[in-house]
Amino acid sequence: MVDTKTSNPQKTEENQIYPRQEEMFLATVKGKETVLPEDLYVPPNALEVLLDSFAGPLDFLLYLIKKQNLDILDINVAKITEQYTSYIELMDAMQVELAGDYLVMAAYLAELKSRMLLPRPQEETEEEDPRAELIKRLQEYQRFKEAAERIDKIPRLDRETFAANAKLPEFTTDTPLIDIPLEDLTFALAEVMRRADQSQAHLINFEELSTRERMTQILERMKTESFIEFTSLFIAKEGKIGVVVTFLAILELLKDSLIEIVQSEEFGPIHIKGIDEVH
Amino acid sequence: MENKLSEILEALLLSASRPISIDEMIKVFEDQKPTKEEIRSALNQIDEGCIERGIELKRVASGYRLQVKQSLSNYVAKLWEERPQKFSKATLETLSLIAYKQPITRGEIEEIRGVTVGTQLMRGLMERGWVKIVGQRDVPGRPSLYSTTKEFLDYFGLQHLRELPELPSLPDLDSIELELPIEPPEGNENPQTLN
Amino acid sequence: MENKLSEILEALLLSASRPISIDEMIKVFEDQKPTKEEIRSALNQIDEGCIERGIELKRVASGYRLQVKQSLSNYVAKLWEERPQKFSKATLETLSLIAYKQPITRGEIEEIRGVTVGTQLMRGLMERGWVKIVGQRDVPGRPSLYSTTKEFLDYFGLQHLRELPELPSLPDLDSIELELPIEPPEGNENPQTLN
Repeated sequence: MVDTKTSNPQKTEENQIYPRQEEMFLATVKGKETVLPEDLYVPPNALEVLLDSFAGPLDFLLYLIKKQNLDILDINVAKITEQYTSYIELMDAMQVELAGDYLVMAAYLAELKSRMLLPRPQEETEEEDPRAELIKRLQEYQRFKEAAERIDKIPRLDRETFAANAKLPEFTTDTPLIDIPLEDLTFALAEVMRRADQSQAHLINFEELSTRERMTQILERMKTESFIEFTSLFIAKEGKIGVVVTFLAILELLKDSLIEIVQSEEFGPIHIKGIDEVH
Repeated sequence: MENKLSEILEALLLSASRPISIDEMIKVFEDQKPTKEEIRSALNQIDEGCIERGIELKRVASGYRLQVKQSLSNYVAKLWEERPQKFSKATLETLSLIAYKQPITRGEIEEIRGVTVGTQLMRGLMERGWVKIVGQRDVPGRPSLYSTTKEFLDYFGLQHLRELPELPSLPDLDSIELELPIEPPEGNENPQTLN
Repeated sequence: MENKLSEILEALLLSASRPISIDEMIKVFEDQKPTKEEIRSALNQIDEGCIERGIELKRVASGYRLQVKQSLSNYVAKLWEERPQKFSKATLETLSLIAYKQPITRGEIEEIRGVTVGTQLMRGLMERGWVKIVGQRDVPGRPSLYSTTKEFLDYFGLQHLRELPELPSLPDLDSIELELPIEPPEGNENPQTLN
């Protein structure tokens, strides 16, 4: 599970049912030290990767149960609830943005715990074990968690299985092609960018397309000529703008380490060449 | 016929970049269409010819494909330019729920997973062509029902859903049933008809 | 060696969608690297084996590739005609990213789109003649760089990439434009013939 990302000595803990963990200094939040609750076995560095490493609150609960070396059937709701909530609180203190699902689960566990504490008529104890629902949920989830792991192991295309394809022969078809209006292409990109923007992960610079086009042309030329004289890339009739575009394209390719600029002697001609010619 | 049937079929298989069915193979011939049996025997011939070659004929859900022999895939992987993207736990769990419990609604997936299933995730699965909407459940809101597609099986090199790894059974179900009252969750208990 | 050299080479040739050089073939072996002569002789073997097959080995500038025999092109064309020419949203989005951001790697496309881009999709665009590989990025894995082709421009009735419609206003566009060093004014009387 998260084992690869955490470095705590979990192995020694695994055999104990209630290992005690030293209180650990974690971070200074709002001027006061945050410490990991004593019986919370989650290694502190796992905190940061929580949202990535667990598929959700059920996954996380299963982790807590496994850490206690318990069977799902024997879970101690009170204990689990405490651990779960202290964890949630810690995340809150560290200002880690928690998915709402984790909070929903916290509320559910708290309710369960309180139901457990209510006195129940003795003869019906078994019948009304409030844990039943939680256990069922955990078990059902675990089945599919395992199924997902098994599916992940099936050899799949482009990972273990590679489809065989040959280059197509030349041919023409008389099937009319479906028309794509040019705007669709732009809308498609706008849509991608809008989504990318929402996930606030990427900022794309839209350089002048002519620069991009020129980059492509230079790369193409380098497929046949691996060594091109710098000045030959500039075309006089393109004028100043052409020179600038070409120059920008060269800089861009250089930045992307797609070309190298070499000069064999001082004041000698400048050449551009591919980084690694495959021939 | 000038060209041997097996040659033509090999050419088709290697130019399609997707699995092709016997029906599709037959459609390619204008006159003198080969029979299914002839196609099958030519495919057998290709298959046998593969023993000494780097590829093998594989039958998957939507037809046949030629693929690199499993034993050679590590050589090929080295040539492969980019590591294939790993699927997140969320994607895999959602995919397996749809695979084993299809048709299933997003709400049902969320209930079992205990998390909201993002629109982006479902969109991604549908875009890849692995999941499709097959109808609406007749309950308020008429939520869409999702199923896996043939392309999903193709991708994992399977012919049928029943070739999927066995779904782990509920552990100790009997003993719990004795102890705890079981409330059947809506329509989840009935055995899945996996095609 | 467990696997015959010719088997491995055939697997390499049929799994890459571009020609492969002898150097690249050698790189795939970890230890016991074959010599160039051994590779050449194995390639010869493949070539001879092709007589009875639907493909042939071709040597081109950047290496070797296996291609469907020209004599079988009618059949392949038929298969092509049967294939529904559909353009999914995924295809359009990928194509537009290549058009506006070329040269770009598949990984970069995936990163921006947030979903994986299937090999089939990329091959489809290349087979269609709209997209081509123009080089490899010099990072681990040497991912291919994709660009659009002249056919792509022709199809959309464009002469130059810069004639592509301007992107609908994006929140960041304004600030980005400020960073651009030089913006060649449109309709300049000194038209750039960037071809």
